[in-house]
Amino acid sequence: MNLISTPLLAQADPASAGAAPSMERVPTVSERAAEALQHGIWGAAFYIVIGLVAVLIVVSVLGLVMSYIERKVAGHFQCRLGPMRVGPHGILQSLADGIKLLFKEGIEPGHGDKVIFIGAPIFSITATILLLAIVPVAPGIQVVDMNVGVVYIAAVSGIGVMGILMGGWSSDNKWSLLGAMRAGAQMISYEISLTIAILVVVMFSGTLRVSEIIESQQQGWWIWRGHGVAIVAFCLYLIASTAELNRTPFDLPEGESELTGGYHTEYSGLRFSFFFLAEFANLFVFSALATTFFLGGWLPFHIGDYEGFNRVMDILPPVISPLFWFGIKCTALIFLLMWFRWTFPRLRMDQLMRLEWKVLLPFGFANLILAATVVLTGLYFFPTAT
Amino acid sequence: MTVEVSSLKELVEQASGTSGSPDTQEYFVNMGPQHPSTHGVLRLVLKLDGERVLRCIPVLGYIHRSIEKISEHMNYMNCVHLTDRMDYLSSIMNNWAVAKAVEEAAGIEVNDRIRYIRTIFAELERIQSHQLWWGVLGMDLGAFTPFLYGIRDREVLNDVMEETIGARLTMNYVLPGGLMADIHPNFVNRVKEFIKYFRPKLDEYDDLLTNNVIIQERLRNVGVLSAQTAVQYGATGPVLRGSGVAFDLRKDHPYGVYDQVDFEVPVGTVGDSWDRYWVRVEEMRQSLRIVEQLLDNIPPGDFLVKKLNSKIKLPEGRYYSQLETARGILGVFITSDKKDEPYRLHYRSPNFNNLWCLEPMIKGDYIASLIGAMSSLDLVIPDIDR
Amino acid sequence: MGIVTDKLPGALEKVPGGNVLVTRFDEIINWARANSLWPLTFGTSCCAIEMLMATGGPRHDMARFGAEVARPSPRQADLLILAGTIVKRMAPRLRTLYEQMAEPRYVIATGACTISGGPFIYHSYTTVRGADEIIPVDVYVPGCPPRPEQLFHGLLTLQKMIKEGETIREPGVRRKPVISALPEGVTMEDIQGEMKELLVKENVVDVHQAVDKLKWPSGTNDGS
Amino acid sequence: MDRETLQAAVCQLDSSIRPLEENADRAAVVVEAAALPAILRRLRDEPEFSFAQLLDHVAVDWIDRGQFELVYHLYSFKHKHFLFVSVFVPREDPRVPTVCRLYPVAEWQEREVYDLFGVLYEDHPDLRRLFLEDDWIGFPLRKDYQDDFMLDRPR
Repeated sequence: MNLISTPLLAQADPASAGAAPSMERVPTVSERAAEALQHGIWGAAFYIVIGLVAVLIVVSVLGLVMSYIERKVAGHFQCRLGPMRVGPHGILQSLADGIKLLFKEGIEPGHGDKVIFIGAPIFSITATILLLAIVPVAPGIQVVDMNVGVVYIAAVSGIGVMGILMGGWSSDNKWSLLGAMRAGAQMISYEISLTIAILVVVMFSGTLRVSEIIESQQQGWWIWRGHGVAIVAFCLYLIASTAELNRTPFDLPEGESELTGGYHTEYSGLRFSFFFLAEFANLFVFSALATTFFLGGWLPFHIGDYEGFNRVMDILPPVISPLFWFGIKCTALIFLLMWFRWTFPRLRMDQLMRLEWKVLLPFGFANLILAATVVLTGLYFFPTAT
Repeated sequence: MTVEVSSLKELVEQASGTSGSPDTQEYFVNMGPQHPSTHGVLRLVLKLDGERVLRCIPVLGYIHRSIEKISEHMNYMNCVHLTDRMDYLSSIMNNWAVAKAVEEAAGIEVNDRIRYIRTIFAELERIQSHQLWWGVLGMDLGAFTPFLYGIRDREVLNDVMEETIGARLTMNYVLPGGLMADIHPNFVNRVKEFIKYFRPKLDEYDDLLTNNVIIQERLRNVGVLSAQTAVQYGATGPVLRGSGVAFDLRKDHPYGVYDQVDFEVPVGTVGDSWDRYWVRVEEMRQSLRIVEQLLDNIPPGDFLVKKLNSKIKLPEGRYYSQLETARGILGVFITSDKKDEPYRLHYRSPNFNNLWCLEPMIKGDYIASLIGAMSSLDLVIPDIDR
Repeated sequence: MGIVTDKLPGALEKVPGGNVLVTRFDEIINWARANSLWPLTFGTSCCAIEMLMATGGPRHDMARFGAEVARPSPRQADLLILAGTIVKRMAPRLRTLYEQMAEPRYVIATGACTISGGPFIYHSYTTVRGADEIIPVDVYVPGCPPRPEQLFHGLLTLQKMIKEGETIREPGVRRKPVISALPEGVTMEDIQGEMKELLVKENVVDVHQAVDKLKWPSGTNDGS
Repeated sequence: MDRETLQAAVCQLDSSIRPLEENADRAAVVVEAAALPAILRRLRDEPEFSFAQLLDHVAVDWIDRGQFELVYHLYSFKHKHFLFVSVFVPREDPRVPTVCRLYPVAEWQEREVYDLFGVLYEDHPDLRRLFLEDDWIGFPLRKDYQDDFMLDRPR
């Protein structure tokens, strides 16, 4: 029966799981920690600290770099220059913003719920950090690589909305509350589309582990190997992730012109910067995940068995190659999301809901069924090349 | 018969007593005086049910500078400069309105050159005002880039006007009896250059906003104002024309040299925000047409026909003159008692009357629609409050 | 009110007892604060067009100074650019807005109205004569309305003030408010004297003389 | 219809309407306060006039005569003509029936006049101050308004 040849069932066989990737598997930070734990607690602690510090550094650096890029990109979209004065071409601008926010007074609203108010930004940034842990940058440069990675992503990304809801609720401000309620409705709705879009790739690759999803794209990225199905899924993913990120055209929770500041109206100083950081780090995370699922993660551009072409693509040394390919794909996606932001106006709440429940969701399900058909019949490009 | 005088507090308390269904709570929200999309310091007290606007009570006076009282202690020449600060986006037209009233009262006949130049500047300023409105509308609907495009083109026009007038915003160019200064020798050529520059830009505007699906979704069938309501609520200018009433002082009671030029008055059909948007964008094209026709035919002559005298006295009586600014009819009501200061000077400001269309337009609609509808009214708050 | 042309009055006071490390630290914080002035979107009238819209526009581009992140919420704003007349009814709201802003907060008063009441001083029953009657003002930018360049001068003056003024250990210790954008060598007395002279002059102008004076030096003036 | 004909035609409408004696640059008539709504209704509804829009409502404080003059400025889209309708009310007890049932915009125009002149509009649905705070004392555009805050221009 030809069903055996599909990756979905092939994955069920534990023996073939490890054999499939051509490259040798590099252990992630958490795996190293687990290995070190057998020899003593200090080795494990060392790796845990490395992982934590790395994630924290990555979050703060991402916040700085992304906000700088965003302001520069916005500037050039709008026929102006953007930050210019702080450092050459203003590269220290976000550093100055960061230090300023760090030393700015943090105000707590008098009648608000203080505990929740303080907790909300922490929730928000925690969700981002947890998500960052699973982002595969290059073989081994990944904090955790769990076997249920995709489920983990779907679960953890829901925490972010919790932070926003808490922030809006505890601010004792009607605009904040409106923003938070909008955020809740919007993010929970769009999470469905997001997950459905990812499920298409899970079906194709037959695994929930993100590193294996990348390995399954050795023959070519899913976005073009999966015919139109993957492209539709990719578009769904982009739209849904823009909504998840609360960026224009889905920036209703913040909606400056409507709700002054939305859920973070009452936040100042460091707490506001947490929301700010989470937003920009999330931008990276969602682009990185799109890269992972649809664009082959750290893998170079390969076409099936065309050895010559593939070798040209592999020309970079193996240490730089994954970082280069991951970086370039991720940057392109981030730029695309910024392009959206500086072009589109905002949707209205009812239009937003209509788009999700009446357009994206039916499309997503239809696409999912189509994807299942494609997988079962092995219609996609190079189905048996692995 | 006793007359009851109420206060805002009583009104709100009265209204909050009546609640709808038992499981929802209606609440009041202050929008403004400091709110990014009230274009200044308009305050709207909104009664909301969720996101639906049940009542919208505009509260004015946050920029009531008592211009009418000050004018009673000023001579007619000085009154002109205060009008710059009312509707600062159509300052030349405001100047002209006062100048026209004084000229008609004092029996001063201005020459053709003055009339031509006044008309050209009024039309240029109409374009300028609409450019800013276009950008701000985009910003209110969540697209930030149109705002900067609008400002960019506004600056180009500003340069042209600044060369002659010397000011960027409060022009104070038109005086009773003529103009402040003659046009710059370069003026004609630079305006021609501007027209050549701006025509393609108008198409770019269409690409960016007019043809955008989201903008159309946000504006169509939102804030519908029937022709009857518009007339009853005293709307004039593009608001009235958007509702399908082809009333334009430039056509119906021509002043300046509008009777010698060929132009069309764009009129909407439905009366929704989209029609008002379209009317204004089309007005920019018509203004370009008017300027083009006049530019080559400016007759020679003096730019002042009457001695500038701050002690100018008007004969006793009531004088009313009105003209079409970028927002509607500006009326100037002068009551003179043979002194050099007006006994009473009243401005019929277009925004004041247009504002009241807001509540019938958006009752029962979403907050987001309120923002769009308010933006399509193109309010300038200092003109409302005076 | 001191008059500042280019250099601010007085040198930077070294805080007694502060060692090099702490002073350096202060400098870094002040550098950050000076370079990250997020304005509040607050404009009451005409000046708002010039101060918040034209300065943010492509021609002038406030973003170059890192000041384009206009926050609609006062909690996140550092800089209150007062653009436009403040009237009695707005005054308590302005005070509230100022108090809602998180420390450190700075205020630039732009335009004649916010400095003194401008053209609305006399016979007005509502106009507040100067925003500094309500909130402390750091920098005054005169003009009606000031040009965007003038605002930038004010902004740079404020940056200078921040870099040399208040420290994290002594919050609230600031320089005296300054008037920005006066050319070098011109004092307030000169301007007042000149204005008096102008006011004393007869208010009647001979039209033919005026026309001759206002004619453009070259060109035919017939518009063709 | 030119100015004089219009003025004469409006005066024929009712015996209580008479032309304005002072100089005005368009057709102007004076009516009694009590008869105002009825006359405005006829002016609005009769096809001969069809003054559909109330452009403006102005009050003038004639302190020497002890009167407020309330000017209603009407416009007809159909015939494209303007009309001033003036009502004189005593300064001590300024009362006039509201016309906001006829012209909804009058609701706010009348509030403005109430705010600045203290003219009371009978049967007005929502008579509040418009520009000034609810607890403001006095009516600032009256000629005899005094205020500690106001400054006189130095001469």
